[in-house]
Amino acid sequence: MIEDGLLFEPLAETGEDWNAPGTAPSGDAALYLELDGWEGPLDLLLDLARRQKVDLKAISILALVDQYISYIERAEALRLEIAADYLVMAAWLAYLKSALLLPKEEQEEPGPEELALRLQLRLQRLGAMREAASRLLARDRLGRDVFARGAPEGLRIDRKNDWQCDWYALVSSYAQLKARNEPVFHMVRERPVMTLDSALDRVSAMLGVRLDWMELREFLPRQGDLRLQRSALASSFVAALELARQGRAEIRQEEIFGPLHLRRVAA
Amino acid sequence: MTETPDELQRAVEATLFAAEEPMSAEALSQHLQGADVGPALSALEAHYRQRGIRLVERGKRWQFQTAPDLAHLLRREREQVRRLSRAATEVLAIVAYHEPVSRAEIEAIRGVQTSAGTLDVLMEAGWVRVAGRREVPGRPVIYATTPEFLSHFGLASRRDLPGIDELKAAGLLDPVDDAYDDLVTQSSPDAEDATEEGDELDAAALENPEQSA
Amino acid sequence: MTETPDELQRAVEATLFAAEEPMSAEALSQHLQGADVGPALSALEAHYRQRGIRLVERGKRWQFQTAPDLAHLLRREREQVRRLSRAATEVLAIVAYHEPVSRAEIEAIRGVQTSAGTLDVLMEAGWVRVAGRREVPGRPVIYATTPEFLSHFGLASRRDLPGIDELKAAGLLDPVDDAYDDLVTQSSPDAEDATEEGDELDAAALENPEQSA
Repeated sequence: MIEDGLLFEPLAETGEDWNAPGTAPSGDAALYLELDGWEGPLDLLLDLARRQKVDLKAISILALVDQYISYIERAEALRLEIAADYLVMAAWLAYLKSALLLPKEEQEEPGPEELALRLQLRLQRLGAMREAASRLLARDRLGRDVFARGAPEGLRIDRKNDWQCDWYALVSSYAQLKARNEPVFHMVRERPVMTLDSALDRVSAMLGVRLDWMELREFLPRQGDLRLQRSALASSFVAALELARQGRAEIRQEEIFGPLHLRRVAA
Repeated sequence: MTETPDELQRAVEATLFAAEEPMSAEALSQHLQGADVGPALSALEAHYRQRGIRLVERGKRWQFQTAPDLAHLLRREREQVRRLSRAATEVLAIVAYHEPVSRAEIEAIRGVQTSAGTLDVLMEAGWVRVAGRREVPGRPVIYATTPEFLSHFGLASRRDLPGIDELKAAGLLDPVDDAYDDLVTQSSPDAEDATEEGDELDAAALENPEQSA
Repeated sequence: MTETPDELQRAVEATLFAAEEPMSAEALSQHLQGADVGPALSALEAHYRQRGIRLVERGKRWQFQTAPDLAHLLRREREQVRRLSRAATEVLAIVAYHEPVSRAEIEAIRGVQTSAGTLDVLMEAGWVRVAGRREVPGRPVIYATTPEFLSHFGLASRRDLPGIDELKAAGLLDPVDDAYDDLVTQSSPDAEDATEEGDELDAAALENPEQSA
């Protein structure tokens, strides 16, 4: 297949038979317009190859190169922005041709045969897709050759909702609503407390009895509600601070968070 | 009915099928190079008489259409099971406990605006109906529950709805927030008096069904 | 051909006739209360084979359409079919025969950049869709054809693409690199045999061309 595929002999009769797609040769001025008509250099190459009127497998790469380069050279009015790709391809093909003509031992990797074969494979693939596209377009197409119903009634699906809710959801929702919307009363429970006044009385009375240091806790009631004891602690502490401020007592603490001691200031 | 349609029948059949509007015999004939389409139309009409589609003539114009006994196929209802949203459930509960009730009253009880769609859903479900208008300025529409509501929820009457005390006893008031509920529970005896005094007799009775029973 | 259609056939016939879009057997069945529509579809397909309209399956979806041999009678004055540029036609063919395929792969075959507009045109026509991304570096978007593509071009499935078996067998849907490697590693006469040996294998591979590549 490789040997079949690369006929290095240029085919004599292919020289003048490959003008632009579907146009008669009408002078070089037409050529630049024709480049617009190609879908890129590969497309042009494929078209030139087709004009060899042989199977793509049996294409002459050398002849193709000559045809391509000659075509590009004749397209004098090339618009550069369109032509750049074509010129790159032309340069590459010129390189390929010279490599193919060189003695084999002087060649680098990849060898020109490989490059030529790859080019041929690409052309085959593009050719296959071009062929497939035209066969696809020639099918019986809906809206051109075959037609759907012109005025279908249409199927309508009316969605109906089957709403679900159960007794529990209903009732608990009402309960939550009630709970949420009850007016909120802030009530402070009546709690056993020792007022600051009574703490002041109590602490100053006890200071009067004792002369040396006493721990604050010794001023507190020993029994009763825990909440009352806590209240008494707080009140007695504030009472002690008040007595110290008035100069009637001294406060001492050995360490942070240590026990708090106080004693009467001798008047 | 045995037939292989002839070419003219096939042509008429395809032309009428693809046509965007009914076609008269004349128009058909013109479309088909002046062919005499009468026999073809008759044959097709007969052929389709047993089928799911018919070839019919309406005002001298021919068209295919669905067989009348299958018209229901063109319109299908699809039931979709959907759970009522929380908002809709609340509104339903308010209507049930306080009916008849206006939208403004529902909003006052819920403490939030209620979209019209919510009441629509409840009416679509068949559980709530418009029960007239309240004879106050603006004559607002008032809503009430339906017999379907009672049967859906398995209630003989609205008096079967549990009262607020029963809800409490069942612990239905608890789950929101314990600390918050503690406060509510402690304050509720007073609160109920306060909120109920202005209510309609009906609603008040519902709150304590055991008293009214 | 003698037949009186049974009720299910009539229902399937009426439904597909009225439908605005092709319907899958599943959608039909769902529309007809879960009926097994397979036998009815086969019977209808056979019944209509001789007529001016056909029942055809396109990409697993069923539709009625006019018989192709009547095209000359039905062509309208206005062209309903979008005219595709040559580039768009080629890209469409490449997507159809190679799907799923990335833009880079399309460009490798065509040897030119594909303007974004070309794929847009095909997607707008509803024939090509984005079919995800290929899990390779860069995660390129890959494209595939749609059921509408099959419908439009009268293909029951992608296996009906003209010449796809031959192209597959000849290795013409494989990338150049693979084809080259095949040619180089195998002696050339065997290479052709090797690619032709398993038609079924190839057809299966078509479903997932990236696996076969």
